Amino acid sequence: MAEITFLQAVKDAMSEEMRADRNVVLVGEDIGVYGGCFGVSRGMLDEFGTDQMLETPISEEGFMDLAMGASMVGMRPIVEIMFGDFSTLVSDGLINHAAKYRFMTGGQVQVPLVFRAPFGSGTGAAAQHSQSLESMYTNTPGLKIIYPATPYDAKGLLKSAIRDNGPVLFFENKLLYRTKGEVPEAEYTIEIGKADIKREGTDISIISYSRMLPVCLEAAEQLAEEGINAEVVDLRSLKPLDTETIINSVKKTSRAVIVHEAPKFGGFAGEVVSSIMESEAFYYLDAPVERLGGKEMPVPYNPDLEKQIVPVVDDVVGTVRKLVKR
Amino acid sequence: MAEITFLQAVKDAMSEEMRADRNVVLVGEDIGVYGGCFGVSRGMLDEFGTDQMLETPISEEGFMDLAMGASMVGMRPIVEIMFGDFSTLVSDGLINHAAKYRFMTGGQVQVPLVFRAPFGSGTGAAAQHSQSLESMYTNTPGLKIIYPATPYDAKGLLKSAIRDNGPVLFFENKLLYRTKGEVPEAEYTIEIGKADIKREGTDISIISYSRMLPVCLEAAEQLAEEGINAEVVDLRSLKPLDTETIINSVKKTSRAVIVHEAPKFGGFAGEVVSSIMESEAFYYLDAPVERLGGKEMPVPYNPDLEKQIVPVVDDVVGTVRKLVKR
Amino acid sequence: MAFEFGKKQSLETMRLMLTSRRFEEKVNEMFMQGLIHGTTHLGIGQEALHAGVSPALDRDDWILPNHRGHGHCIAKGSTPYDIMAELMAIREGVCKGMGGSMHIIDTRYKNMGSSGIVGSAIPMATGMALQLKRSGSKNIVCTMFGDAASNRGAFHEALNMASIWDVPVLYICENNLYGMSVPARYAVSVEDIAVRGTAYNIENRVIDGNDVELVYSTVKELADNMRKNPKPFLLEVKTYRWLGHSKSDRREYRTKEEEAEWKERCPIAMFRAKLLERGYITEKSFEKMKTDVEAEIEAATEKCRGKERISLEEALGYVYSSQGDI
Amino acid sequence: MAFEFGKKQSLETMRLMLTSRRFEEKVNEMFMQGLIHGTTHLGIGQEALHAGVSPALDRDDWILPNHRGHGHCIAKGSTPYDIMAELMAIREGVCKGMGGSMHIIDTRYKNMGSSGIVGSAIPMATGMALQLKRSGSKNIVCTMFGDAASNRGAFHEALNMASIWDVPVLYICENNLYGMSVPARYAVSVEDIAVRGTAYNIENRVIDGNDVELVYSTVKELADNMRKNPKPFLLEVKTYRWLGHSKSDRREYRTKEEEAEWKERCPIAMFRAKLLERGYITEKSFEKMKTDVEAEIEAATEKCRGKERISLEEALGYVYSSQGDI
Ligand SMILES: Cc1ncc(C[n+]2csc(CCOP(=O)(O)OP(=O)(O)O)c2C)c(N)n1
Ligand SMILES: Cc1ncc(C[n+]2csc(CCOP(=O)(O)OP(=O)(O)O)c2C)c(N)n1
Ligand SMILES: [Mg+2]
Ligand SMILES: [Mg+2]
Repeated sequence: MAEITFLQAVKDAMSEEMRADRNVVLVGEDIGVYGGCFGVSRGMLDEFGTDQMLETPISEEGFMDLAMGASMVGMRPIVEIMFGDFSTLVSDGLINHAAKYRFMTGGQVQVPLVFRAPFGSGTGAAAQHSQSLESMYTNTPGLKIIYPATPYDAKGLLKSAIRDNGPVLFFENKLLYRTKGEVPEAEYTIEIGKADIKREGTDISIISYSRMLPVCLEAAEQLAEEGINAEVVDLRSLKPLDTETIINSVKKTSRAVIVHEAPKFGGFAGEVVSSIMESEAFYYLDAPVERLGGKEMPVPYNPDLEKQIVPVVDDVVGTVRKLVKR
Repeated sequence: MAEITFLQAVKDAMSEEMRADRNVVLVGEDIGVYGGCFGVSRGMLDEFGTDQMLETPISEEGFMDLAMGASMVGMRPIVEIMFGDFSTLVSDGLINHAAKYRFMTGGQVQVPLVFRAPFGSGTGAAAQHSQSLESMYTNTPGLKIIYPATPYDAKGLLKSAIRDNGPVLFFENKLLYRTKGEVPEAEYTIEIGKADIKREGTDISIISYSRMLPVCLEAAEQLAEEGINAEVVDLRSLKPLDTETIINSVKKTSRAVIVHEAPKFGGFAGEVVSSIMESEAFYYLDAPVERLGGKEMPVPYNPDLEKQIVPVVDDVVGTVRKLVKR
Repeated sequence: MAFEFGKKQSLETMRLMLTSRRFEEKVNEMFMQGLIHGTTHLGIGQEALHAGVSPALDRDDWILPNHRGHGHCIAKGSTPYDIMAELMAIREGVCKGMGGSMHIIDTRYKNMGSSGIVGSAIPMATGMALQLKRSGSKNIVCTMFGDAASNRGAFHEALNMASIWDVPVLYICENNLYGMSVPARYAVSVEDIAVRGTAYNIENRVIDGNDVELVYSTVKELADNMRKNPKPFLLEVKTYRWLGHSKSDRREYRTKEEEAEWKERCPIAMFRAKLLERGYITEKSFEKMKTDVEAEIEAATEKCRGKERISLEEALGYVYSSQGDI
Repeated sequence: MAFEFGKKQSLETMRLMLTSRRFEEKVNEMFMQGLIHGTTHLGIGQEALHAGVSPALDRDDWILPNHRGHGHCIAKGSTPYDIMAELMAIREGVCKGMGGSMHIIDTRYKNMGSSGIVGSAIPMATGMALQLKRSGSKNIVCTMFGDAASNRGAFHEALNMASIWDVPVLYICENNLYGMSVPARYAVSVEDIAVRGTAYNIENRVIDGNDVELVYSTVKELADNMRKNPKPFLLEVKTYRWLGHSKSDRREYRTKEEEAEWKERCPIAMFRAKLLERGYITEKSFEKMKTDVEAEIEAATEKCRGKERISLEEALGYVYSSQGDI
């Protein structure tokens, strides 16, 4: 096992799949010589050339629809959108086209397309370059949605996404790019739709994904010192959602808190809360399930405030303490 | 009080506000001579002329951004998008611009803009003309979102939306357009963010909005015959959400079901479930809160299937029976 | 001198035009009788395009007509029954009854159909052609769209990409003078939409869209050049739709005189006159052809009676991708 | 013969160019020292635009520069302190520290700033100009955007609407040959972006963007015409940005030779030579002006020290609209 960064894991997953299949094509802005806005594709142009590296004009809606069209006749595009915030510009391609064409055509076509985008706050990029927009897509039948938190998961899940014959959204948190983790040299994939218990525990289920996972793991360590043994569930995929793992964890711990970066109101946590409420786990609850999410505001440029709008370790610790006391 | 249609109520609200303020301008496709795709603005061109009736090319993204720009310097545009499904094309204008500009500018500007769109299935218009896309917007701080169910609410809320100094999304269900209801001749408005109890009851809270409201009311009548006295809560506004009314109702009935047309997974019901879970109402629950939503599929053209994918009276009745038995 | 069909092709072409005309008349009748639900956009008056475009292409060239495309679909290979069955939402429809009038997609005949999002098929077609090119195919893609669609940003983004990447895609703008109720002379800032090609360094031309021989010979010339020397072309064809935009259009936005003028230029009547003059048909043989076509359409319609529709379970199977090779 | 500034205006213009240059140098230094967070896009090399555009407009004409707009903001009236304070995210910043470098909006000086969504300010500017026109104002709107932005669909949709409605908006395309790392010669399908105006029947012109007197006199001429005869105009100015696209750009996509050539054409040096020749300045007076400007920028920067930032509570107050007249 080698230690690589999250960024490297994403790059390796793409490179391996592009080597294996010439029809896997990376599509996006400044992905070539520049190597991508965050450097994810640095050096890939040399290996794959312009045939598999399609550098686009600033035409997000257009190249998403273009890739979607190409995907119906043999291409397996990986569409990189420079910032997740700009997914607004491709939401039509994803929601009205990629997600629906197989269905609308009675199964005549498939849309093997991957959407990739960095997202999240914490870089001082302000309101239009820092959002976590999963809720724009989680209510769309036909889409699969992945939010990996570790290099291992990122690589295995991205490879599965590329091999999937349908549209898959893959969101990469900017602050995770430089984080490191063990990744086997040997080829592997991870099934989309399976959560992972990143820390076993008995007293409460802290359920999270992407950048909030390390926050929750650190909170769990602090709680352990107080004798609270938290289980940390990494959803990894939001859609399909692994309700079985969630339910079993909550049945074991009888308490739960869901943590994400997106604003709390209307955020994905509501779906997780409901999945618990609708399952037998509800009858095991010793306390109401809580949600921790971003503050109800756009991401401010002011760095003091930017730090305050997303859940931090203390928030998780405090909430868990309160719930466990109940 | 006169009986008018939902469509007339929307038209009257716009006309009254346009008469009162020349800067209130209706912007959209085929709104002039044609009177709008669903006939909402029929005849308005004669009264208001092209100065207040801006008929646009098929350029949704462009005219939303255009209206947003105009709204910062004095216009109070009502942007009609022909089908709610096309809101994908204006999601950038709504999410990245309208919702954020007041905040990003430190309060220098306001964006008094109303987005209006017909939405929903049941007309045989198939996958790209039948969606209920509220979840694209409910997680966006800065936006207010209204889903009226009656002519009275539609008129009062739309007038408030037009007078609001911020961006407001107003969704009109196509199947409600021809429904009738009492509307006072006298001027009135309804505060955004206030739910309305459309039927008092004691045994369960059926929480819904827009087109699902009449379905829930009919279900309540049937349940009454079985001796189940259901309370029907009409949210009217999704954002801000009137959690107080929800909580008080559930504390009274100790049971709840949330019903909407959008697909269940990732739908807005999750937010309502969570608001109950996080309140004292949780301790009053005698049964888990349930959600009824659309099936996990795009809207099919096949009319037999189209009928089956949204909750119907029997679904509500059945779910309530099950919960009350508990 | 102008291109002329030989006798055999003349008769085939005429039959195709009559089939398109009769098919649309029948669909219109059935709508009036409530035998077809939803909505539809009829191409009566544009038959010279239907019979002139697809027959000029190779069997394996792709087409993407717009929402007014029944005639194109028949011309590319689908039978009237295949399409009528789709409108009747039965299993034997091209999209198993899941797509409907706006989405007649038949991949057997390399017809990727239209998107209900006006203009979005333009970048999709561009992507398909790009993939065909990189996979070494000599086939091209031809997409038809209206005058109003040329105002969509998707048009701009797609044509720019097609130009910089030399994509073999033939853009045919069917300028029928109106987008729904909005006159092109109002909504489109240029007289000839073809000139928009100059903004992308794309060759372009304007022709009479009601002269089937001109349409056919032009498309053939352009398609053949494109095979030898792959690059996009923008062809504008001037034509007129006789009926309303869709059902429930009172056509108040145009004059009876204008309609009469264009009916004078009926593509079928004009071609008929030529064929009589050339002695390829007689009044009698023409009437015979018409009754044969009518009988064919009637038979196709009859055949739909009592046919089964797919089940919810089967439909659910098309929401997400199927795995394995595609 | 070519337009020439008189002495007074020559000195003012030079000072403005030096201020813009020095301001950007200072911002760059501070970034390197980690004194400013987030990212920024510097306009060094484009000072002829900064000093040539806004001064040629009326005080109440609006501007919307793009993300590379510090110099334009200063030229329109904001002081270096106003902007530096924003970059330092303190309360006294133009946007109270909520916007940051990409969003320098200062409505006191009729500067609506840039959108972080490249190209989206184009339709916004168009809407502002439309509202100014309908409210009887004689003022116009001028928006600047890059070569790459002209590939956005928003550009297409906006220019078409501006043309059909005779909107008094001056579109200035700052063609600095690159969009981030992507050369315009690759991504933009035409040599001169100005020709895109013909696709909308919009008059257009290409000029040297490094000749401040030419830029000024051209903008003045166009703006004055536009007041008399309201309609849009597309002006392309050829220029070059000396530094990377943003911090952390290695500029591998262009040659040192190219950079050197353009530095030969430094707008400040060229103008300086003219003024020396005309005897408006001496080596000495020029150096004096430079040191004065440096001192001014230093002072502005100093002034930011230890200034307070707004609180979370205050920020929350800007998320939703405030009511009452605006
Ligand atoms: C993006 C989008 N906007 C609006 C509509 C509604 N609509 C459907 S067809 C149409 C008119 C299209 O006109 P044109 O492109 O000229 O094609 P035509 O109908 O004349 O063949 C409109 C406005 C739509 N389907 N998609
Ligand atoms: C819609 C969108 N796509 C991509 C980006 C990322 N981005 C910011 S600036 C830029 C390049 C813009 O180039 P140009 O328009 O020529 O302006 P310049 O930076 O050269 O002044 C890109 C790709 C963005 N902010 N918005
Ligand atoms: Mg048309
Ligand atoms: Mg540029």
